[in-house]
Amino acid sequence: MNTILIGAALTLVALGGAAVAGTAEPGRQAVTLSLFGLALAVLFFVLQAPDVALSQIAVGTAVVPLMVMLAVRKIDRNPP
Amino acid sequence: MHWYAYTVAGWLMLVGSFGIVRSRDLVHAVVSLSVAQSGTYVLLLAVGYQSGAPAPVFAGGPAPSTRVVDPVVQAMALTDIVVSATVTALLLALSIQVHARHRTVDPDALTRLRG
Amino acid sequence: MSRTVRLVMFGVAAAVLAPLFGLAIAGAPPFGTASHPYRDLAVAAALRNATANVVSSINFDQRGLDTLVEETILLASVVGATIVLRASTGDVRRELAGDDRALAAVTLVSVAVLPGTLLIGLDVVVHGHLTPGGGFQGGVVLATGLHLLYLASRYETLERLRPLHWYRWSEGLSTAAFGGIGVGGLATGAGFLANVLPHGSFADLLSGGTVPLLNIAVGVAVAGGVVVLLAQFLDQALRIASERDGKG
Amino acid sequence: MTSWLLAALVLMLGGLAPALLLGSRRGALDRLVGLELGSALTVLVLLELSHGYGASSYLIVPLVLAVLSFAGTLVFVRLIGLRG
Amino acid sequence: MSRSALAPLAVVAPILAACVVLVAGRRAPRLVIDVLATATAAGVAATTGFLAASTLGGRAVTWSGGWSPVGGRSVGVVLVADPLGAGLACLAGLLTAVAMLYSWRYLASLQAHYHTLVLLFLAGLVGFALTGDLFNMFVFFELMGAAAYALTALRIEEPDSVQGGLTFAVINSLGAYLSLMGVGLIYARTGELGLARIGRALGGQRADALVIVAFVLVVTGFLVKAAVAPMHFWLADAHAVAPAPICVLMSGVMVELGVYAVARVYTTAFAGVLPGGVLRTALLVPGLLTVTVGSGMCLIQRHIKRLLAYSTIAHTGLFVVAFAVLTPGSVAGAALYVLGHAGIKGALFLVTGLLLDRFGSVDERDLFGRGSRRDPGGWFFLAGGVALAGAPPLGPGIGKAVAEDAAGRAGYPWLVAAFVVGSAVTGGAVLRAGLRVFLGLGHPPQPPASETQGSGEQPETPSLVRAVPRTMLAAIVLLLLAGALPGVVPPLWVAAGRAARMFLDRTGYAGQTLDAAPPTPVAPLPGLGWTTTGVVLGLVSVTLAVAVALLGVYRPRRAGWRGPVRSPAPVELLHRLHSGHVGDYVAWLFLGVAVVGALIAVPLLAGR
Repeated sequence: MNTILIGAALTLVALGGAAVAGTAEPGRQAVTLSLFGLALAVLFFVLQAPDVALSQIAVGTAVVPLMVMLAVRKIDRNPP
Repeated sequence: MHWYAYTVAGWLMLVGSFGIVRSRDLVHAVVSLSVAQSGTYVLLLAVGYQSGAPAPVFAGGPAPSTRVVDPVVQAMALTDIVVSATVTALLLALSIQVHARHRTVDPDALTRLRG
Repeated sequence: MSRTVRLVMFGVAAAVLAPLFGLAIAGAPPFGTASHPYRDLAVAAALRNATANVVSSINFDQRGLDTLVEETILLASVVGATIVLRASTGDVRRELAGDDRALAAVTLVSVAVLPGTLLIGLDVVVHGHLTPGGGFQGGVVLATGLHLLYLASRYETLERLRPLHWYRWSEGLSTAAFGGIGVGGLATGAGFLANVLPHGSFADLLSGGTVPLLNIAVGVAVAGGVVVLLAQFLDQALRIASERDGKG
Repeated sequence: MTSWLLAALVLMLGGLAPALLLGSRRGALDRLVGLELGSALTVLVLLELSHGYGASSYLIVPLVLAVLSFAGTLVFVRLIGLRG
Repeated sequence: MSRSALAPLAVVAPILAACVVLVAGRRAPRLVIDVLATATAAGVAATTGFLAASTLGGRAVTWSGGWSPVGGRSVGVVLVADPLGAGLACLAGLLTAVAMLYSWRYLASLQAHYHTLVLLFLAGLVGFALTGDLFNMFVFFELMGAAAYALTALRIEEPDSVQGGLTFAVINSLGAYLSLMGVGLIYARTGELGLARIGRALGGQRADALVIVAFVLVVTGFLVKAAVAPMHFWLADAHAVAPAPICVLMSGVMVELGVYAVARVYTTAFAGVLPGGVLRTALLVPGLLTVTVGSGMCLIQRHIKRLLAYSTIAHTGLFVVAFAVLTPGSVAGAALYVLGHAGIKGALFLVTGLLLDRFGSVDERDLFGRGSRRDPGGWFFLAGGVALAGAPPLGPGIGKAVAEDAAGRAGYPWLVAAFVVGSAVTGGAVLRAGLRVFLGLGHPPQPPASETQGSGEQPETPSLVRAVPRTMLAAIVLLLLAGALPGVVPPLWVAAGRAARMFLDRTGYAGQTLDAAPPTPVAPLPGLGWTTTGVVLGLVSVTLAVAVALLGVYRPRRAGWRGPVRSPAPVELLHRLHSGHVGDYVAWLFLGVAVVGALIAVPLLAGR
């Protein structure tokens, strides 16, 4: 059973990673990055690594998106 | 299943790097770099997995025994996540300054460092 | 180099590396293997030192040096971002825009959520040697909780409750405390970063020797570090404007 | 035990996958809907998995996610909204 | 306290000092901060210097956490100080102390943050040189990186500075992540992270695809750090824009640590499974390419810091070539070469920094004839150029001579040409710039359109300086002396020979690290030092360098190969390849990995 769960989570992660790298506009990319982070957390969880899943959630849900969005905002406010 | 987890790890490294190569925006490149790094977490945890074994956390979990998932790779992945977050922060800070000085974050338009 | 040449070059490299990587993983031990030699030693060592969360035991006891350096990386990044994002010549501080304010309902919910977040963060730090979590995860939760003040209210509220130099000090001091505990181990003759405190009984709050102490040190360092780090970004995005902006 | 895991699998394939799809297409606001759905579903999936694995200590993970995803949502709502 | 306490102290002392500086920085007077930082660096240098000397009789092994191995196995992280590693750590300490001396009352607007970062950088350098654990190497690598990225971009008012810092950070981080993939793969095979343990687990095995790919990935990060072509692009962009004292550290020891790490990982962990012949080819090909590209690009620069950066690339290529010969003599040569190069190159960077502080430019054309003949800096610069070319009896010269001798004995006499040409061309380029700037010889250079110029930069001091502060001058003199010294101190040659023998001794390393075995005594290498051939080849290099310089200065105005209108195709192509584009560099990085991977995998796997 767990093998199937891992397979499913791996697939989500693989697709999510491609979606993040393939999104050209950083503001949108940040949202997809958050989702990708969730998929990674689920994968870590089914791989029996709750510590790592917790780290990923701590970093990936709010802190990194906040930094990315602030950077995007700073850069967007001053168009070339 | 044997090869799938490792392949996904390699795939993430590849798509992340590919994202940087074809990036037209430094912030996008920085985020793509973090996708590439997530390949390393997946690889590490895949290496340490043991079918049917619980997590190496014994309080409120299984009875202490060595039949658990490898905790060493988890410790490495934890360190790796911290490193990734801090490096991403530094890179974003640099991107902000690149924009402040060059008025662009398009790598194709950053042409001052040549030769 | 044109875009096409670049992509072709990357493609060629990938075409060489992908099959090599494939051959390599074909020779790797099967996924889910039961053979983990380091694991066997590490779990035994964690049990000997009465640390219920083996991952914490590795992070703070067995391979504590890695974590000390990891905290140092965080310190370096925070100081680095502070330097890189400092206000430079030509920058002016500006008033916040009037629209920079959240809905009243959101503010209300946040006020309710904020104490809970901080408590959970503390719990994750303090129980790091027993349950999943630890100084790093808890520290980030604490820092995030504090930023609800900005996210759900106004930036000024956060600024008022955030004397930055306190956080900078707490980061520096607790990183130093981590190193100091390490040197303490040297002084007792047990070795650098040795777990010299009594180990306590397994799965107790006071068990694991130095592990909970180091967890708390890291928790404080991370919380302080993340607050300072985010402060640089917030300041740049909300407070600092370049004089050149107006002129384009 | 296994029924919890089965439920988690169903939720992953039937919920998380569409959320991911939603979150990787079109504009930022559309993606945000995907993220909201994804966060809520992930909390559920992690809860079910914790039950399925029979390890109460795992529950801290969905708890932290539930709290932080609120902050995460606010990040996007505020900063995407600001950009008009 | 035993000798084994010294290694962790050398790592943790700068970290603690950095925390003190950070906490006290706003209150304490600048002088206190300067003294504290300089003293800490000097203390680290003294400690590791003592370690280097005392470990000639046997390595100092420290298991962190007191996790001494039981039955040859341990869960802890090990620091293994041997003469070569501790020597490099000592070099890092010395260079940091000198850089701090030079920075006395410098970059005032940054307050103590600058000192904090430099001290953390030092901790990273020292730890990286001393650790005996693969994952710990990665962590220290990242610490060096995080500090170095920020230090490169210190002068945020400079557009080039922030861009160079960003490129540096992206390429190096990607390299580090590829290294970590390699660590994961090797952990999958062996279940070990300690270098000595991995060496034992792999010893006698067949070199299959997993081991090969793991090795290639692990060394990728280090090759990037060492700026081995085609992964070298970031270096010129970063070194050209970093403040001069930081360039001293990056050029003098950080880049060299990349080569050291490749060597360390190979000799301790992979030497038992990957045949030396295969590794030699896999390093010689990119190494020689690095020498070629580095010296070629060096010759056509007019931005003096970039010129020095490309000369560092060329020299690193020479270090790689020297190690690739894989004999004790060649390793000893590389070690001496690194010592001499660090001092001389550091002094050259600092003189260039002074030029920037005085004239607000580091452009050879801009500065033409502006340095005065009475300026000691000018003579230092010219002396540095001659020393860099390998003049006897100075430091770079002895390293070059010993390495050439070893290459000849190992059956690669043709490698001598690489050493002679590489050092002559880079030395000649430095001389050319010095002659033009300080003596005003010849006529100003005419540039092609597409290159980085280096004029109109902000000086690093608060305003343009008139009189050179004594501390800055003292730093330059110290570095020149340090660079000259290895050539004239025979005990250092003996020590280098023994250090090299220990470095290549895999069984001794594993035995001392894992079994607490008594050290195996190493005999000195016979015949290490100045030979007639070495002196003659050194003189040939210097003559060639002078010829290159004079040709550059006095070449006819129109018929030159880099005339005012158009450069010939190869030069133009070389210029265009160094595009400053992050995406290009990533593509090159992967191409480099593919090439090194193919060079190792094809001979080992094709036969099966």
